[in-house]
Amino acid sequence: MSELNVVGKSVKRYDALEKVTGKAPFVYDMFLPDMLWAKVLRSPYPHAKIIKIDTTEAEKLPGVVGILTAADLPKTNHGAGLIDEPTMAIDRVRFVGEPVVAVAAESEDIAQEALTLIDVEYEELPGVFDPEIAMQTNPPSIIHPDLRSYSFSPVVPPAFDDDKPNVYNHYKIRHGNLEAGFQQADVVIENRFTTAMMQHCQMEPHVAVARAEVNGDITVWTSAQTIYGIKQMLCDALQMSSSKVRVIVPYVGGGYGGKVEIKTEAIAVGLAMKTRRPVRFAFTREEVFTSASVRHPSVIYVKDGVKKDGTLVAREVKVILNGGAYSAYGYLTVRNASFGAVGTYKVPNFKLDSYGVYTNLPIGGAFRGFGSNQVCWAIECQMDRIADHLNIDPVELRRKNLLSEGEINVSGETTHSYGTKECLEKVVEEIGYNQPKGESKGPWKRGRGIGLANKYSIAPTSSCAIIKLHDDGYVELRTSADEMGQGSRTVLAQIAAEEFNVEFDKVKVVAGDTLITPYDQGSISSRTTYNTGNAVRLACEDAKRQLFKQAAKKLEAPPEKLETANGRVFVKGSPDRSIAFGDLFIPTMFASGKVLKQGAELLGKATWYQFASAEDKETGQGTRVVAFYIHGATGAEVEVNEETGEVRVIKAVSAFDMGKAINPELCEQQIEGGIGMGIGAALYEEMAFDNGAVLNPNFMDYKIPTSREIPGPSNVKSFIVEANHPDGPFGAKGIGEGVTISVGPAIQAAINDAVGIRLGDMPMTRERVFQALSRKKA
Amino acid sequence: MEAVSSKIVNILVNGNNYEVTVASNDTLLTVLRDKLGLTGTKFGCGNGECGACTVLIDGEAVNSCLVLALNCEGKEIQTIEGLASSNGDLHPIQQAFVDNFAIQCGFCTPGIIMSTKSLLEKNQNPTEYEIREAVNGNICRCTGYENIVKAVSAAAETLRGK
Amino acid sequence: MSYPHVITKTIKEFKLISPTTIEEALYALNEYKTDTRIIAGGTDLVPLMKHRAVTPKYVVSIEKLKELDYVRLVGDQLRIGALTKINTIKNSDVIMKNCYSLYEASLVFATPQIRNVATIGGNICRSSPSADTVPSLLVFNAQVKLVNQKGERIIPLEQFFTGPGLNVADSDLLTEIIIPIEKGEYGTAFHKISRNTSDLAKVNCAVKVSISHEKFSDVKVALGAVSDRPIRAKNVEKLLIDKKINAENIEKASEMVINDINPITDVRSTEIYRKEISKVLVKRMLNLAVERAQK
Amino acid sequence: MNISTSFQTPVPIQGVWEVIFDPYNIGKTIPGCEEVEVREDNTYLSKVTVKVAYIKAKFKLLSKIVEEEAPTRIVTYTIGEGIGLLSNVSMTTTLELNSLSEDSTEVVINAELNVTGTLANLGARIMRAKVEGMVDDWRLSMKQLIEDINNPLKKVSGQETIHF
Amino acid sequence: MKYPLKLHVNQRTYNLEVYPSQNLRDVLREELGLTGTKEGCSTGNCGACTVIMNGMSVKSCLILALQADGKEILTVEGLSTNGQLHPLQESFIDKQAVQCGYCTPGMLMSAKALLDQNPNPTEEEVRDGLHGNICRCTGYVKIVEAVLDAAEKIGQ
Amino acid sequence: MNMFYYEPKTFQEACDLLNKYQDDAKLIAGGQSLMILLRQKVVVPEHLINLKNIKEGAYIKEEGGELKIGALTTHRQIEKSPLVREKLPAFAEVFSGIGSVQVRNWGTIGGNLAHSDPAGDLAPILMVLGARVRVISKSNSNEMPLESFITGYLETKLRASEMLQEIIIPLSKAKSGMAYEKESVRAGDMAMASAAAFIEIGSKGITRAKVVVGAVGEMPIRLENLEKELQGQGSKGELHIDPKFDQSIIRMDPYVSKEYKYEISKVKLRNVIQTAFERAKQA
Repeated sequence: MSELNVVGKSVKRYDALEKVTGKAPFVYDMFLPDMLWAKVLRSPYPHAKIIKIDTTEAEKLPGVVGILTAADLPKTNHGAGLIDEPTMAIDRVRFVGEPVVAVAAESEDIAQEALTLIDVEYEELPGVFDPEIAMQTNPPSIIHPDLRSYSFSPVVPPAFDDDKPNVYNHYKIRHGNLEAGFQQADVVIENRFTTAMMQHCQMEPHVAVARAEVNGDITVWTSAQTIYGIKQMLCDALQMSSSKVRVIVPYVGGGYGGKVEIKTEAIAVGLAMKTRRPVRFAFTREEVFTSASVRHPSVIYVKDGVKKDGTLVAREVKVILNGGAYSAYGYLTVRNASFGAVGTYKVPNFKLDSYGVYTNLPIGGAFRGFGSNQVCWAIECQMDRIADHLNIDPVELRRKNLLSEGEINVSGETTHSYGTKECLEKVVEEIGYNQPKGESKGPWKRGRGIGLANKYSIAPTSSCAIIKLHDDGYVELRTSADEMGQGSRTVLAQIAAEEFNVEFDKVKVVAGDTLITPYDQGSISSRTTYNTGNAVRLACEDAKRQLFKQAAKKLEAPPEKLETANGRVFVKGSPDRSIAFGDLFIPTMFASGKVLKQGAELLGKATWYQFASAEDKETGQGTRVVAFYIHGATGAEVEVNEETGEVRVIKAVSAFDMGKAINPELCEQQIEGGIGMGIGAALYEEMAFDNGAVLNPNFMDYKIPTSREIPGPSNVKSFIVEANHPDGPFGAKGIGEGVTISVGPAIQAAINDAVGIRLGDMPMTRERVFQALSRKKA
Repeated sequence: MEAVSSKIVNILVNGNNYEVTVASNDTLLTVLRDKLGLTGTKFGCGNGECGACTVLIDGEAVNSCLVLALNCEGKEIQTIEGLASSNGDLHPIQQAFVDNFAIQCGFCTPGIIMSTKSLLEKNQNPTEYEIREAVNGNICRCTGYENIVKAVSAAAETLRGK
Repeated sequence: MSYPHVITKTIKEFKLISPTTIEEALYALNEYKTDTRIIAGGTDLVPLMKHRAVTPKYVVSIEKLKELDYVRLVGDQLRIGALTKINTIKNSDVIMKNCYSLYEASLVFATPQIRNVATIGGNICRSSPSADTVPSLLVFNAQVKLVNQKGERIIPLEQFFTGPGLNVADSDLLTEIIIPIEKGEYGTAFHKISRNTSDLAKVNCAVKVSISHEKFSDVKVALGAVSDRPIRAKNVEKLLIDKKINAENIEKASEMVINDINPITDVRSTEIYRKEISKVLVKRMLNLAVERAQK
Repeated sequence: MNISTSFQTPVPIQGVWEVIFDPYNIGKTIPGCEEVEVREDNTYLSKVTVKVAYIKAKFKLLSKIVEEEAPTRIVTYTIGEGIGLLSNVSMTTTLELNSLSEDSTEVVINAELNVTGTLANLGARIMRAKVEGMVDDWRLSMKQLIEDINNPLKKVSGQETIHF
Repeated sequence: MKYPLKLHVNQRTYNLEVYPSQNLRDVLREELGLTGTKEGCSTGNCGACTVIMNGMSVKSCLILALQADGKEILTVEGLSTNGQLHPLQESFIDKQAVQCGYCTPGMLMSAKALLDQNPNPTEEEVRDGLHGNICRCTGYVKIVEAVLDAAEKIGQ
Repeated sequence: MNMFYYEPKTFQEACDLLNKYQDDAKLIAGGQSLMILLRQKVVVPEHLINLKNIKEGAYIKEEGGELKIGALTTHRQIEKSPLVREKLPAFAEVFSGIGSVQVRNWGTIGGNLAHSDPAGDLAPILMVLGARVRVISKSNSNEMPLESFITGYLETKLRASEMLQEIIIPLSKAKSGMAYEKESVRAGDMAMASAAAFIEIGSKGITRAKVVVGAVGEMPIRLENLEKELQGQGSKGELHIDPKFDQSIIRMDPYVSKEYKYEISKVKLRNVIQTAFERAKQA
């Protein structure tokens, strides 16, 4: 590849100036003229029938303009793959926090007061919260009695289990011969692992502002990360024709997977249509916890057969994801979480069953890592236990069992762009794995540990991009890849700049408006750089093709001999033979005397489609099941207080292979952010429940790490391993989700190194550490 | 007798009761637009010359830019936003303006429609002269008024038929 | 009073007093004597305040004094409350019957929106030389009632004006316009020359003639926008009284209006045009009034 | 949340049963209970003000006796919503009576209480610690009432105790 | 019942009338349109609404608007002057300390208050000084770097 | 509901208002706890009295061997006060663990104590220091030990017409040491358990010990048995600390078990006693 000018450079973020000056547009900051404020009355019960809804008193309250219930909406459900979720509860509520009645009023206060005047009569049904109880043949409650009548996506059809009425999807992988594998094994080790429910806690709560246009069209501004996905769900939920709905997403104050579903949009739109006035529906922080999606809590059983030398010969995994009341993106998580057990290790005989189980809890959805966090937690913890058992160094055990480039993994895919080994070695070195440990002070004991991670990216999937050339040499990129902090606008602009050989600041990005910007599946699954990046490259090529056709005549050289730089078309190798873009397609400018007879606008368009192979339903085998895998490793050094169980992270090092780093500093941002969120998941974050009601729906009691809990810059190191992917733009893959996954296992290993306890439940709260220490003492 | 520089004023706009803090120097127009966000009513000249800010106070068309908001306590005000019914159906006057191509840039339209409404409430069968006289206080720069007059007649006819 | 060149959209802050009775209003006017304006409909005052042509500290709003909104016949007098809206005048049969030229003035008074708000009292107190209601009132010998805390006085309207925007009211409230009802054969007419109907007058003129035995038994001519205040054309009147009604006399008398007026050149018209058109206007109005009287 | 407590009282089991089977009596003992209205058999409405320092929350509650086995067991299911406050409660209370001897009884209280809405959102930490204290108060006042009703002679004119 | 409130925000004076129950954050955002100050939690935990009042960093969601009467308030909109970015803003850009950007204004205000009091902080002091502000994207690493960088720049 | 708002400039004015409106009034100082309740409409006072403008209410001074702190003094003022740092360094140290800088900048000591959250950091420390509070009303002014001022969960002895004016901390003349520790998930969080100890030593070891355990019961609780056990200990430099206490005072916590709360309290108690003792020796 020839030398790159913009790609691979850490240009400053496209959006930083707007963001440090407080001028960046966020929907939470939007207040439209004549706007109404929406509030929602939510179910106080985890599971109940709705007997009667009486809104008459609320309607009488001055300032109340519109009230919306399921009766006002089409009786249709929506969903990510399994169409099971109503916009508002119809005749039954399935979790505490499910929307039941929405009010639009002149002020937030009035709307709030109106809620207290609404009378809803319920008949409580038994609630089910534990997924292992819920997935029994005779559970205390069947949460979706009509499950089998729901429609679903034909792309990945669900598999139901006849004897498990609350299982909404069951994914299977079968590879080799498990029985034979276990027979070969010298040792069989089985363990149970769990992870807790987490909330994304985007700093910007979910919000939508909807305006019903007089012609019946709908405009919705929303803080979402899948602009077209949201549009689709809205159309499904409200039975609207897709051209009638315009979705606009300015900047998103954090996504992490939590803004892919219509949590606010449909209700805002419903109220706007009813009142004919703009409606703002903004979640309070409490609502984010009770009613937005969450990371599935999980119970995972891993049973491994290993040789004495540590070689894995058989692995059986059972993943139980607590999906909450509706399947949402959890429908896909059930399948894709499985890949956490696929992407890192070589296992000749493999069996996996993954279950999505309905319970009466908040909805399990997409969350940075999409199931891989849970499964990799279990796999990595299990690897450490095998190492303990065989008395092999955990790093050595991993080295022995890693996949390698070109090898077939348990899904039947060929391994590509596999940087795990390099990442592992880098981390081993940088964390000082083999160095003597720091001194312990009083009850504080030090330890180090390492965890690996892999994260697949979704396929099939597609992205489109449009390039418009400006007569002054600027390149305009139109994309619907949502900017939620991951830097998509910057990275995509870098790709366009590289393609046209212009400076980075000569690229303008137009993003996030379904009337203007072309289809994109969204900022999910660490897919944007790879997929939208590819689309941008193709669109640039399309624009250049047209440009060169025009220029060929003027420069008297064949199109294939042309190249662009700094807003001009050059004949390759002849710096003196060039023409400015503006001279090729300037639109009519009377004053300048340039009047073009044709081709006043130059638009390049392209669609990138990432294909997926057919997949066997019973064995999960296919030749291209995912777009790509990200691999990496994290090393952690911790201090554990033997008296109280408190764990402090002293140092964290992560190395990840993201293919080509289009913008290395932005990749570092993702790694560091992943470490931060990973530490939260590992040590602090857990939604607590009582009878289905969240006990800690606020930042006081739900503990997100602050700058004091994450080590400072001198103790956090990120390393980029460029294992280029043959299909990626400039070899790039993705990075967003990977790092969070390996942090928990690394800390777990470090705790063991410090005080000799193995924990299997995340988060590793101080009470859990304390209990394990007590057990060890006893 | 207290001299006040601001006061909370209750006004009924399009059937909704608003309690707004109004300064002595606020006109009804600024209150409607800036405080209530009802920007359908337009600012054209600020001097009562163009009629773009026409609203109905207790049924009478007035230039809202000339009315002190403090004097509107208890008044019933209708603006263009209140014309279409809550299910989105256009008022016959609005429909007539659409049907008769009486709209071009659209900036004077709300004011003219409000003047029309005031006229047709009192006079169900206006002559062309009466129509011209009724919209005399509204300046339109695009249409040359012809289609507006037609639209008003058509609206009158529809309303009479009702 | 001309508008300064700095045009703002906002009014300078002031304090508003909103009396609900005449007593309260008079009390307020007495209390806040300086830097105070009275606002009725406000169609003149609001733009003046916006343009900072006037920047009162206090404004007394008499909008709530509903008792001043009436048109009634009392004995041989027509009485109009100061807060009567121009639109009310336009729709009043009593006024049409007893003060036709005032009715005619209301037809061309600004725009419908303004007529719905503007009051006759406000139009008089604004004391604009071009006020459209005033010439008619002058030819009818109207009087105005001025009230203050000490008492009330009734003065001829003619004596009310003292200059452009100026009048004799001090902390007085103009409450009523009293128009003696004319009996016998008389005719009256009003017309204004302006760019379009809703505009301010270049010249406006009202005439009232009484006829007896084919002679002018009484003539009253009043004009606006041709002097520093609305004026009576007494030279014209003098020349016609007791004269025979014929074209020649009317022609001759109309020419005399030159001696009554003292027009200026401004944005709306020129001195010369105003002089010339005044003659024409007076003549036409005389003819029209005569015609009406003879009917 | 689940709260369990118990007390012993020198009253025969039948005497205890008669007291606690009467909703009026139970209502009287609940801290903050302002009124009790028996609607129909086994169902009663009550209004309770929960007061934690300057935080006051008013609830209207509908209780239903869902299980009774005289004289040993009574299960009440209560649902309620805040008045002017977006909060709901639901509670299943089980009272079990064990006869310890002819004239003494143990009362075991087991309550499964769920609170949602604003009050809960404020932080479970606030709620829990207080609820436990309130149940304690309830236990004491119930014991007091049982004993007062069963030994009416102990009390005259409200305050003074006559010792035999 | 509304009460008069005089706020000096970013060197401009605003005369307002507000209800006693309104907090400073909502008044800044909804009445003055200064939406650079963010709403993140309303319980004083996330710090997105941090502003500087009379030189002190405070959480504007936890202050009655009326308590700010007559006080000098600096929000992120007032941080740059005459189009010239504040060194902290420059450093946040240069050190790539911005991701989704929603916590950024509050973070900047906390950082400014910190540097005003302690112009030469250590890494630990920065981590300590910013712990009232939650960031969910960055892991704080680049934020701390940016603040240290700005301190150096200001010191020069 | 209509809410009326007042800004008294003096304690007297504030007391007059309280006297007038009694239970219908609510005082707000820093409001760092109250604002949340107001927003949630859990507290809806008819009369809201802002104390922030009482300039005479914020001070730190030494008077007659005692440290006097005005109720409206902010955490930050105390934290940064040279006087406090000199006289009670261990007290000044505690503040960095209270909330965040932003909260300390606006929150007041009086507000913190009057709010009486059992997990609060200040009450345990002030209790072991033997602090008193001055409670005033329109016509009265009383002092009482902080220990008896706090009566329960968010509850104090304050009557509707009363307010806190001053916190008085006696300064020990003996060789003494004080320590406070809390266990919280993150720095600055509310404690899940906390402990404070104050120890005076003489030639025959500990002459006076005050020990408080916080955040486990309905209020911080003095452990007098433990104090007695400590009496006379340490003359040879070693302490035998058995920090057990009546577990029935421990209240439910949604996030950690009572057992853990108990165990952790014991660790904290042992730590603070030891630290206070060391400090006393070095004093």
